Amino acid sequence: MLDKNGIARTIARELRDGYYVNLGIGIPTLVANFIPEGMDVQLQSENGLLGMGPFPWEGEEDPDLINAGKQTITTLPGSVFFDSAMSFGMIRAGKVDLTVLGAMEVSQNGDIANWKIPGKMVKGMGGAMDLVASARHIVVAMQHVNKAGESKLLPACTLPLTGLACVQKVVTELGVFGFDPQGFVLLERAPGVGVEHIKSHTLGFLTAHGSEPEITWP
Amino acid sequence: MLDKNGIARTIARELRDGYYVNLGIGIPTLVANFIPEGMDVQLQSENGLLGMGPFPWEGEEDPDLINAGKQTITTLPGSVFFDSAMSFGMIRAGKVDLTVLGAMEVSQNGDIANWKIPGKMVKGMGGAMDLVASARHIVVAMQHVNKAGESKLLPACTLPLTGLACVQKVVTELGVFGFDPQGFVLLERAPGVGVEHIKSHTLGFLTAHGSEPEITWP
Amino acid sequence: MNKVFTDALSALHDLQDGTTLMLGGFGLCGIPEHCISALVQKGVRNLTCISNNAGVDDFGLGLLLQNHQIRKMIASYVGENAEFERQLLSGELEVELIPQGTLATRCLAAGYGMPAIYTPAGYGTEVAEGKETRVFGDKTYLLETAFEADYALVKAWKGDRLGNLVFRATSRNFNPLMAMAGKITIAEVEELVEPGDLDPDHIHVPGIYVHRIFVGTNYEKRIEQRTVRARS
Amino acid sequence: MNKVFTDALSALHDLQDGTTLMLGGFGLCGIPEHCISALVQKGVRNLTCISNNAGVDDFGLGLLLQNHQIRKMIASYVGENAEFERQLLSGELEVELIPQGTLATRCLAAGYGMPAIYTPAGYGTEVAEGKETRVFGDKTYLLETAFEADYALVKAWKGDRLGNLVFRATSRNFNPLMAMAGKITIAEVEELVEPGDLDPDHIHVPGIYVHRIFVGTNYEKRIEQRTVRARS
Repeated sequence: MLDKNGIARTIARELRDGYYVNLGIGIPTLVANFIPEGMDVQLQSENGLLGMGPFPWEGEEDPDLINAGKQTITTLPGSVFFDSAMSFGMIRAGKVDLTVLGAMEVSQNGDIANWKIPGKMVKGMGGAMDLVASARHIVVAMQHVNKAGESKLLPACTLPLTGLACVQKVVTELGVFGFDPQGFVLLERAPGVGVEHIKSHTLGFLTAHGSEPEITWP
Repeated sequence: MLDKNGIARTIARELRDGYYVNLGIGIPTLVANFIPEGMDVQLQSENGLLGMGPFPWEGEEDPDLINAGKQTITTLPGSVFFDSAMSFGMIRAGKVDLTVLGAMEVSQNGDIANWKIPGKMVKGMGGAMDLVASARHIVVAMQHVNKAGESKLLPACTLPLTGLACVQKVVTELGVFGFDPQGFVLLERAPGVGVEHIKSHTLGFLTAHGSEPEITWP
Repeated sequence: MNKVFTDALSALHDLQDGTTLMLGGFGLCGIPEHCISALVQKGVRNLTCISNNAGVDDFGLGLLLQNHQIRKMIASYVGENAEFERQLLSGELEVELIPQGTLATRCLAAGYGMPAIYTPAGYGTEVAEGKETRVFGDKTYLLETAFEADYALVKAWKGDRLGNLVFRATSRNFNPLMAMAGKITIAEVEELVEPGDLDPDHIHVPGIYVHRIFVGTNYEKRIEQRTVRARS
Repeated sequence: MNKVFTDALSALHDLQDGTTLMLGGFGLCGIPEHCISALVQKGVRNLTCISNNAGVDDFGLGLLLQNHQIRKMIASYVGENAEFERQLLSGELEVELIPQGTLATRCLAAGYGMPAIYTPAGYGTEVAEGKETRVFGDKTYLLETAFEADYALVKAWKGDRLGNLVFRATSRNFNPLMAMAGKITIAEVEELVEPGDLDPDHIHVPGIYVHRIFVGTNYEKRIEQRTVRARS
């Protein structure tokens, strides 16, 4: 089983030198902590910043400098500010190499639902619909099951969609999942997690042979 | 009869304090010389400058600083540079209050032709089609007749069009012309020019009573 | 040409009930604090507000909500705002949620005189309901129209009396886009400088887009999520 | 991530015959002089060039024309260029003339991931022939598609090794738009600085759009129309 940091660390293996990456709120944010030493990865924050730095030192918070999660942050040498049209312009033009975001549900054809639960107060989709419609490589970081213990990897999403057939990879506490024309494909198992456990917690069609390797990190 | 400066001076009466103005090449450029003292008029050059200043002093030419006519120019306090998309963005959005440009032909419904003569080398429309399609107030500065002595104010343009039904006013050496549903309307005569002379040089339908005042300048 | 007003109230003097407004800012970052205060003070009602967010209960657009001055919100994320939720559930407030990039690009379209744009955001979701779709290449796009707003209220860092504006850090966000999109654009700035003081290469919004400008004082600039690294 | 190349030839190493190129500049102002020289030196042929102008006989794109390297020009104004005229009349050269704002906006569309835009420019003229029209409000617009270009060759004033670019005065023109539009964008700069040297509030093109960068030396920056006020 992976903890949140394990999920983030697993996703960090997708990073490549020179990548521009957009990390969503929650587990995706943790991916920044696992950027390999010496690898040049630029973080894009869709409110208008490329080259996001760490949180400021206490007392050095700048109210004019926040990320898309509205957290106070810092810049790095080479950072750039821009307006929201350019920010989503570069996203729509496919210039962001990797987008990592959370989800409530993912379907076996790669649909994602992560913005609205009918009957609950809707806060809005923010930039999620733009990101999933446009990013070149979309990885979902989420728990495998919801609080009721039900699989979040489904034959079809039951919640209102955020985007269609856009997710390329899902990383949960149980493993790493890709897609083929039939549905989910187990790529790697979390350390100590057996294929039967994964199958029994996955409602969507899952190809899994049992021979999938355990996740390792460099 | 007006000379080129007289035409420019006549058009300069259209200027109002706070106007943003785009002046085409040729006679329109001369309008800048007749901006009334104390009136704040900003000149837009569609290659990416708002607040165009005069030509540089000899020896102070900057190759990075030209106008849409490719002439070396200067800036003024408060000038702004921008890219070509923003330049035509502000034009298309109707932010330019007045556009003055030359023409080969104007038709009685306000069509303009000023970019192409079939059989001759075509240089291109540059920004003219964008300007005439979008400017809020378009004034044409031109000679009343062509080199063959034929009227350039026509029932319909014979040359390929630059824009449809867009001209609001025409100023020639003979007078100032507006438009009504029938066609051209003589608004003012050039000093010393009789209405019969104007009528005989105008091929498009022209409403002219003879009582139109002579042009005066403030 | 005098675009300079003494304060927010005078700059907003002709703003009436029922107006459609754009308000810059992302969260509480770069919001036109003084324009919002003036709207509260004027008590104009039945406003349609286009803004990425809706403020918090006691700051930003939350102040207008508390005062029941907003009829409709067009936003991408309305966040934590109890009064907002109450008014929405009671039917007092109409809300249209749209993708953030769509919001930004519909502003850009207005400022650049483009009547509509195509974006893939929201295709296949309920956002696409009733909207025209079109395939370009191997992708389906939604047709989204340019915003029409009577007023745009924006906050810049510096401006000059010709209306040229410069923004600072991520407080830029929607501000330049809305400044370009408003029929009447009112900019509040932290510092009003003389024409020529701003570098002409580095002005974010040319004055041609800005109709009124005033200096705001004592900006509160409230921080929504103060995240820090503790000093060791 | 190393985007820095030693010179134009190495930056253009993989550019092949038959490529579609965008080239920044307005007239001779802000043209990528060194990239053009490298194209001449490489001798690549059958190029499609998207550029507002076509240079003059012995400078700018005129150098490629003289060398018969251009198959097709997409431009708004081709100006004074005798060789251009000769090749056009002889049928060696294909030319597509489009309105300048349409040219700029089709670049913007590419850089912003918008497959097409609507513009009123050219409606009712021969530019509109074969193009889809659509009425929005009381105005008719043409649908114009985003450009697709294999390479964009641009000239900036300063840049850093992350590819961030800053332009100077009216040499900005089409350069930032094309930089954003190219599948592979190559920027030549007068000065290469370290990341952090450029003010993050005032970068015109973020490095995410720029793939290769090199320093050009001894810029000629030829002036097309030297207009001056005589000193009295």
